[in-house]
Amino acid sequence: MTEVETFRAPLVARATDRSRSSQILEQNWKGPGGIAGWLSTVDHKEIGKRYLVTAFLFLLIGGIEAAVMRAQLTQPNEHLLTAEQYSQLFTMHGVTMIFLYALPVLSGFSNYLWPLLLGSRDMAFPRLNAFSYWVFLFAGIFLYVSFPLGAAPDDGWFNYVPYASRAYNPGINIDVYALGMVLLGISTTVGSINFIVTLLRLRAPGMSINRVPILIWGTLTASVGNLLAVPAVSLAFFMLWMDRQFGTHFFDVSAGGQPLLWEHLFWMFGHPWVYAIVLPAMGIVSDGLPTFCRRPLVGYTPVALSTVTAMVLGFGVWVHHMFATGLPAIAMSYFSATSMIIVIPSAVAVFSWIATIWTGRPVFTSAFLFFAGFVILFVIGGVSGFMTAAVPVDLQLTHTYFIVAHLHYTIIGINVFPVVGGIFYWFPKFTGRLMNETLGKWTFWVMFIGFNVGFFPMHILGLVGMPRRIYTYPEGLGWGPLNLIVTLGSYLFAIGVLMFVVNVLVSLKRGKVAGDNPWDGPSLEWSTSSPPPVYNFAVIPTVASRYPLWEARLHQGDDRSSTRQGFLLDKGRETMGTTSLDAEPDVILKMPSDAYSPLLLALALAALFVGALLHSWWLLGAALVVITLASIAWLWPQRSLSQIET
Amino acid sequence: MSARCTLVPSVALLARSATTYADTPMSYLHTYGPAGDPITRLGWGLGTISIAVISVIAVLLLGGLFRHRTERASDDAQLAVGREGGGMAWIYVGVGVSTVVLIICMGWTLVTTAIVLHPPSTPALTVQVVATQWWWRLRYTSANPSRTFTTANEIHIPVGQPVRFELASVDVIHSFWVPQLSGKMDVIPGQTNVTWLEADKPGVYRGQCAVFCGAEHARMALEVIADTPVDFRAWQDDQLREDPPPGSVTVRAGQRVFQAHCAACHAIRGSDAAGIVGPDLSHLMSRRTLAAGSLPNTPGNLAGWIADPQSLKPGAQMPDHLVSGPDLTAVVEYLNTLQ
Amino acid sequence: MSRRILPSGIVALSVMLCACSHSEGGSASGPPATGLPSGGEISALPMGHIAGLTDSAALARSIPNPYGDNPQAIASGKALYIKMNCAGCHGYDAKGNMGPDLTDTYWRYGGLPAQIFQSIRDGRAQGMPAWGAALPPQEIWKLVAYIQSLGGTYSVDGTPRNAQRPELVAPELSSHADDAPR
Amino acid sequence: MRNLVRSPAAGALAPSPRIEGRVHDPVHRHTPRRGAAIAGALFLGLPACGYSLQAADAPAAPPVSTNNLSGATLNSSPNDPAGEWHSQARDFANSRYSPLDQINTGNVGKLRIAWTFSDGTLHGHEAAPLVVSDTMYVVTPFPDMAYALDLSKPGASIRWTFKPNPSPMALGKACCDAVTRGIAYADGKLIYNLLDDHTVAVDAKTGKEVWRVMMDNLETGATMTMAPLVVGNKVFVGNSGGEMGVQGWIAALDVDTGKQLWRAYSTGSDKRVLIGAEFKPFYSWMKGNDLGISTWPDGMWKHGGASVWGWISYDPGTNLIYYGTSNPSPRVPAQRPGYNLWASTIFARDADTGMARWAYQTTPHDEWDYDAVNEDILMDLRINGEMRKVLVHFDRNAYAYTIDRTTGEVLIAAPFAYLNWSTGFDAKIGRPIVNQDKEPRPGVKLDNICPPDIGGKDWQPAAMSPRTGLVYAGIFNICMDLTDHEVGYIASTPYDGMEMQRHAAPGGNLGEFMAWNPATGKKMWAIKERFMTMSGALATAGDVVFYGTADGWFRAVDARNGSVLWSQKLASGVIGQPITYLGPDHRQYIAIYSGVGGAATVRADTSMSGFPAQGGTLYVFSINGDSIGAEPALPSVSNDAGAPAPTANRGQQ
Repeated sequence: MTEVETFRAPLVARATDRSRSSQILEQNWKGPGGIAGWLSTVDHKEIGKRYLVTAFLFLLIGGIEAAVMRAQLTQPNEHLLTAEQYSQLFTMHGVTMIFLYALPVLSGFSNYLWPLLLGSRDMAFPRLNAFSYWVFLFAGIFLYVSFPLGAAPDDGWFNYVPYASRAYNPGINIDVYALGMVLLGISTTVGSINFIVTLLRLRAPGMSINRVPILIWGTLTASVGNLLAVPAVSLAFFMLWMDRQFGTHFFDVSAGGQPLLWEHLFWMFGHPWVYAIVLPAMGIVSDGLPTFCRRPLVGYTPVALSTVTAMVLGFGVWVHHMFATGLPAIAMSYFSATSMIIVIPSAVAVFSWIATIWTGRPVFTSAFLFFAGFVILFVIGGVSGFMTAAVPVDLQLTHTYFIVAHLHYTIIGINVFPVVGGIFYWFPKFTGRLMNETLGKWTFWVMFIGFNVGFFPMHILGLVGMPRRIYTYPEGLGWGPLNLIVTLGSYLFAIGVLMFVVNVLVSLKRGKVAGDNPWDGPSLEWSTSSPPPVYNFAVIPTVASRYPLWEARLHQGDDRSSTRQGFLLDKGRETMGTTSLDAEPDVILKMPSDAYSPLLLALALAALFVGALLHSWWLLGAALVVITLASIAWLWPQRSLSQIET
Repeated sequence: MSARCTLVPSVALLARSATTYADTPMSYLHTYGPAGDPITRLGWGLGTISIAVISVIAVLLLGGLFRHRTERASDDAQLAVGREGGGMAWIYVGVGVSTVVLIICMGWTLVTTAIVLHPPSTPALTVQVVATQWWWRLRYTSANPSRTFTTANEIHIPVGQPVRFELASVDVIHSFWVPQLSGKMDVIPGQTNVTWLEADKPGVYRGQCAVFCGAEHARMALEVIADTPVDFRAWQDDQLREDPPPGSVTVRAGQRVFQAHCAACHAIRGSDAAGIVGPDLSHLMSRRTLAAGSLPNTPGNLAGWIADPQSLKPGAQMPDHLVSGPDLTAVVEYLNTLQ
Repeated sequence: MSRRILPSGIVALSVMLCACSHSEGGSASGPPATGLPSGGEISALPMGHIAGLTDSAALARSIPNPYGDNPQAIASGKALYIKMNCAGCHGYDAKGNMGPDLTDTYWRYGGLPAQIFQSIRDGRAQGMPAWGAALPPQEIWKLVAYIQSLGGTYSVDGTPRNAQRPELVAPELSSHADDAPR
Repeated sequence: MRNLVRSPAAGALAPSPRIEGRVHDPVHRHTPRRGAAIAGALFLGLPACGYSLQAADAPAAPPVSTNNLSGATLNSSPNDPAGEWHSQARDFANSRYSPLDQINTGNVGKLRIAWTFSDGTLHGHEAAPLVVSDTMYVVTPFPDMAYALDLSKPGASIRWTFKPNPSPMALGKACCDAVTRGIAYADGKLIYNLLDDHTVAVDAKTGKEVWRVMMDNLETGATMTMAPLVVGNKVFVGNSGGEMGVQGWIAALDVDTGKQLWRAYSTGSDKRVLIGAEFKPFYSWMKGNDLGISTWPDGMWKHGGASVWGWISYDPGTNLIYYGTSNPSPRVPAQRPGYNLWASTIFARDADTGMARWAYQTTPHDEWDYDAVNEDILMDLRINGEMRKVLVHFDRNAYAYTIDRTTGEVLIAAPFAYLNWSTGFDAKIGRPIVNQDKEPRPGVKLDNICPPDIGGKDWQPAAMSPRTGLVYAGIFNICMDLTDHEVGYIASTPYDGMEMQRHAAPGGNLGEFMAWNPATGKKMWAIKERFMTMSGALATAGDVVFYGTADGWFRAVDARNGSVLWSQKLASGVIGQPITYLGPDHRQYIAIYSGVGGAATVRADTSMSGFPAQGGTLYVFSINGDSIGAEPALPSVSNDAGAPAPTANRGQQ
């Protein structure tokens, strides 16, 4: 029985690639490989890639749904779809894009990059990370299983009652929505916990809180926001399910319930959520743009603080989704004011990016084009949001295509463009190969022009009075030609996305081999090989500034980060735990090895929700038993993780 | 190929489209009543500021892009600037200007909110609107109960006076919206929301349900017809006048068919039909549209609608196969007498 | 990286493609788009006037409710129950008032779906109005679906959901004893 | 010796009715037990008196009002023979007072069943039997059969049976059970209404139909349940069916031929409502022309209800008939803004021409189904020192009105039962003040509205005794929770839209039998009953008042102090009207129908423990149960003493 060491002073060593220590580290961190490895891996890089791939598949599915809807709206009185099919399509388009693509893709980036950016060997809770992915995948499948049965959710992504109540929607459609969202909420919540603890405890020594990259700030703020908002709305979904199945009256008007209660509960989560799906993306730009401007980001502190302020204010603006519900004018004016003030943190970020471009020497790579294009789309989306913050104007704009335009500019503009740019930027690090630059530039222009031609006329459609979610419209309202332009533009944008996917698939095999740091980026991930070894860092680096790889050339101060020399930590899977603010070395963290319990627990949880959906209580019971056993297995104290004091 | 050449055409597109689209029926680029005009002015103001901001940012961005452009990161070792600083001024100036603009807009917004909240004078007329899945029931109330009557989907209001609307829903959330007269107001079951409209000049102003309310949300339109006070009074009297009893044989047969097949859901004042499941059909032929604005009101459309409503408005509550053949022609003939 | 694109993606994509093929009505009001007999077929069912008990019961036992227990049909049947003033006679809880109780298993004119359909369509002697003119067959079948959901009716295969006496298919039609209306 | 004295209070089954008087009567009230003891002593003291009680041939002289508390005097025209009972209320004034006094507070304890009669039907039995010379005529609920019982035969065997066979469709249209409220007698003919809107006249001797007239169309949902009133050669009838959205009317038919003389509708133009020049309502808000149209939303008066299914009284002095109309339809007030005239209104009309003289609406814009059809008891009262010709009306809105019957002015309006729908009565404008938060709104459940839809008192008629000057009535102590649903008019289907559940008001008892002083508007005493007191009342010169309860108790109480002197549990609930008559043997009998139904069972909580089953039996009581040809109650003391054999002709004395 190996004697359990509880205290050891870590060796300081020099990292050489083929040194004996890297073989030992390889043994410690390599999973079994093959199918068993695939199911049981807890490596943050594997989970990150899976998040990215699954999220992009949902993006494509959501895109197909959008394409079918646009075909239906191309001309007045079109008969391609029935009203019910259209309702299910626009609901699944919304749910897929906002819940199954937007945050998961950012989780993909963050899961892959956080340990590399922070100088750690893995996330704080590797098994929780795997569990979070599996639950997300099963929630996606849970929502999509209803489609072939023709019983997909059909009341929009914010699912207003009483149309969502049993009296007007007696099928299982809305139960699939409610339970699916609670399941997805579990994945998001545990993911948020994982990110927050990783930020507080697993930074490389010396990387104090004001030296972490902006992507970290973005994801951290999003995680704190989700930690507060997602459990609350999961309760609201559960209340809706109880109303529908067990005759409670939370939202039932005839017995004292209130439809407005649902609107408030949903949007209190809704607005923080839409900030959670854009702040990390803004973080990607804030980290990627400086590399291509050949200079550090202008105003690191203002941008970091504006990210946090945006989320804090984000909790105080939700009624701007409900200006037309007849609430008292005083209340609405308050929320109108907060919705206008929230423009300021965004302004800080925009001017910081422009200043970085203006005072830097921009290098026109594809990634940079996406980041630059993002800035203008961000501003267009921002100002159209600012217009809806004015209560009386919103009484005309709300529930029309102006809002559809605004939400597409913000979500595609602020999430999709940075994500695609981020893939161009970090593809070499993920795969060791560069993506094709010329195809990349063509992809940008096709996507940028397609997007603007497709979605800018939606503003005009909104101004000429086209309401949201109508599956057809009569002639004579002037909506026909504009809808045609929107459809063509959106198809062009779709072509752009396909070009990007082709670029990714082709570059996997035939991309130019990329070194460790093809773009001469400043942050830690560029100090590792491409793709990084399974243990990330041979020795835990020490950090002395915000831009470790640019310190020499920025000649500020004389202490230097060192990625060649640091703590060895090769006794099993270990990484360095540091204090929260100043990141001083604090403890050696023993990391759990690959395990099946996350997958098992996720499967049992999914079975629990399927049992609840189908009212088969024995399945529910069985799932509960398996959940308990899997949890015990998961939390069983392991000697190898020195969780047992002998 | 720079971003600039795409921005210019889109701004032009916006300007050109503004003029051509101003007069489409549902456009609120131009409104015709005191409840809508202040909103439109504020809307144009904020819109102009937005376009200005976009243009400024676009110019700055393009400027920044082409100022020190380098072909390739050839001498990658070399960084743009040694010093960390520089560029903070951008943030201070940019955020400062933005904050000032925001505060001005906020002030203008509060003023406009106050103006449009309440009608200038207490409305003489109150219309009770009941939104139900996929049409609008209207009840004109008045101090003298016998001048209280019910109609559907077509609201008449006197020009130049504010009219109060009490909105109630009997099933799901709808939204009462006549864009050319004022902002929308959601109709939420369990509570009565109040809004007001006023038209400066006579005309037909189209409205539509704005919140998703089920299968035929797309075909739940309404029309507000502003009449001169004289015409409005005439219209009210006309609605209160009972149609003469059917004269010819076929019309009498048509009334019998109507009483047998349709009276359970529809009402015609003056006859024995008084159902409230469907719209009140008194003086049906005086209305411009059928099935909540879905199709213009012509005898041909009426016959087509009665014969097979599910093909024109699938999901509507009106069932198919209710009357056909000679019954259909008789009942259409009878309905045509309801002027 | 490419190896791992396949597994989770294919499931979602295939699910999506076969989705648009058919979809049942989600909202309560839309008539079920497919999978159910259309209005015309239903009215063509061989109803015939129910003469003697023998053939009518067998005939009635052979005609199930085309809507079965489709939740949309039950919901719109319940809405019709209120709108067509059935609640006035049979009570808002269908426990009976002027008209008989529809939740128990005593059916004066027969508790099979086809017999309830006929009671609604042609009316009954003791004051039940005939709804055949105002409601086409598919709307009446929705009302029958709602009444069946109350649990007191007999199912077509003869096994009543909870009635003790399955042979009590149509007491009134068999004997003309003066009944005691509830 | 049988238990001679059955003390009502000690009855094992009977819940002892608690006596509670609001105004303390100067005479100290006996508790029931002591009252019975005194009666027992009296009885024991007179064993030898035997049974040939002195028959009062000539009607007793008009009772000298010894201590009349309200100074009320009664005009008991048409002064039928004291021992007979020719119309439901016995007189035009609707007093239900009988001058017979063989049964008095002293010997009422000895009442026993003399004979019973089952009419073979099970719906609610609301009618009162009639007695003309030596025949009793009864009418049954659906199928509305009439029987003639020969009182001269032992056990009153059936002389003839008349079966009108009304259409069974009426069963599905009658809102509140397939009942009929009574039969009228007019020179050799019996006239009554069938449920399927026909009025029929039957020869009293032979039981053959004389004429049958269709008065309304059953298809529209109209039914006819009221008891006709005969005045001279005219008989007045009205329809019911407010729940079905009918148009209410009252009509006068010629007694001999059944031809309609005039018909007055309750809504519509003044021409239809027979309102003309001499129409002078007392209050200004009922003045104006065509108010039957202008107080309704456009066109809704056509299905405005206001049917006439209650009681009619007649004042020979002024030749006016007085009656009330039912509530406006639909029962959802939000659908019919305006006063909805002439619903829930008391009308005074000229008996010959039908033209209205005055009208008073008890519940303007009624929102809770408070009809005004209850009986108007005519009397002359001393109010503020001045003799006034008044009518006393206990309305369903729980206000008891004393109205000047010549002008329609409300002299007194005081609540007689627990109410919270109104906060008071505004005497100046003559209207109750409505309590805003008890006004129902569609789709919103409203709890605890008192009185319920069947009111503080429903149609069950009160009785008045000129000897005590008090009015005796069975009232309710009930509230309701209701939800309004907007409703459309579909011919021959219900048009009311009120979902309602009744429950007991504070106090827990559902019913109460009380005495009311119409001059002061005060309740003298009241007896709380666990179940509803749904039966008519009967007052007699013997100072005994009879009433029955919905769970089947038939009680006799002292007219002065309300102490219960005698109780008898009948087979089913009592919702009929008790009468008293002199048999051919000049013995006083009390007759009452038992057979629960009507409003007591419709939408009521029939699951209460002790709720009776249906029935259909007529009970006739007499002192010691003696009747023609029946065995004397006492077994002979010694067999060999040759006690007088029961002879068939015993009843012939």
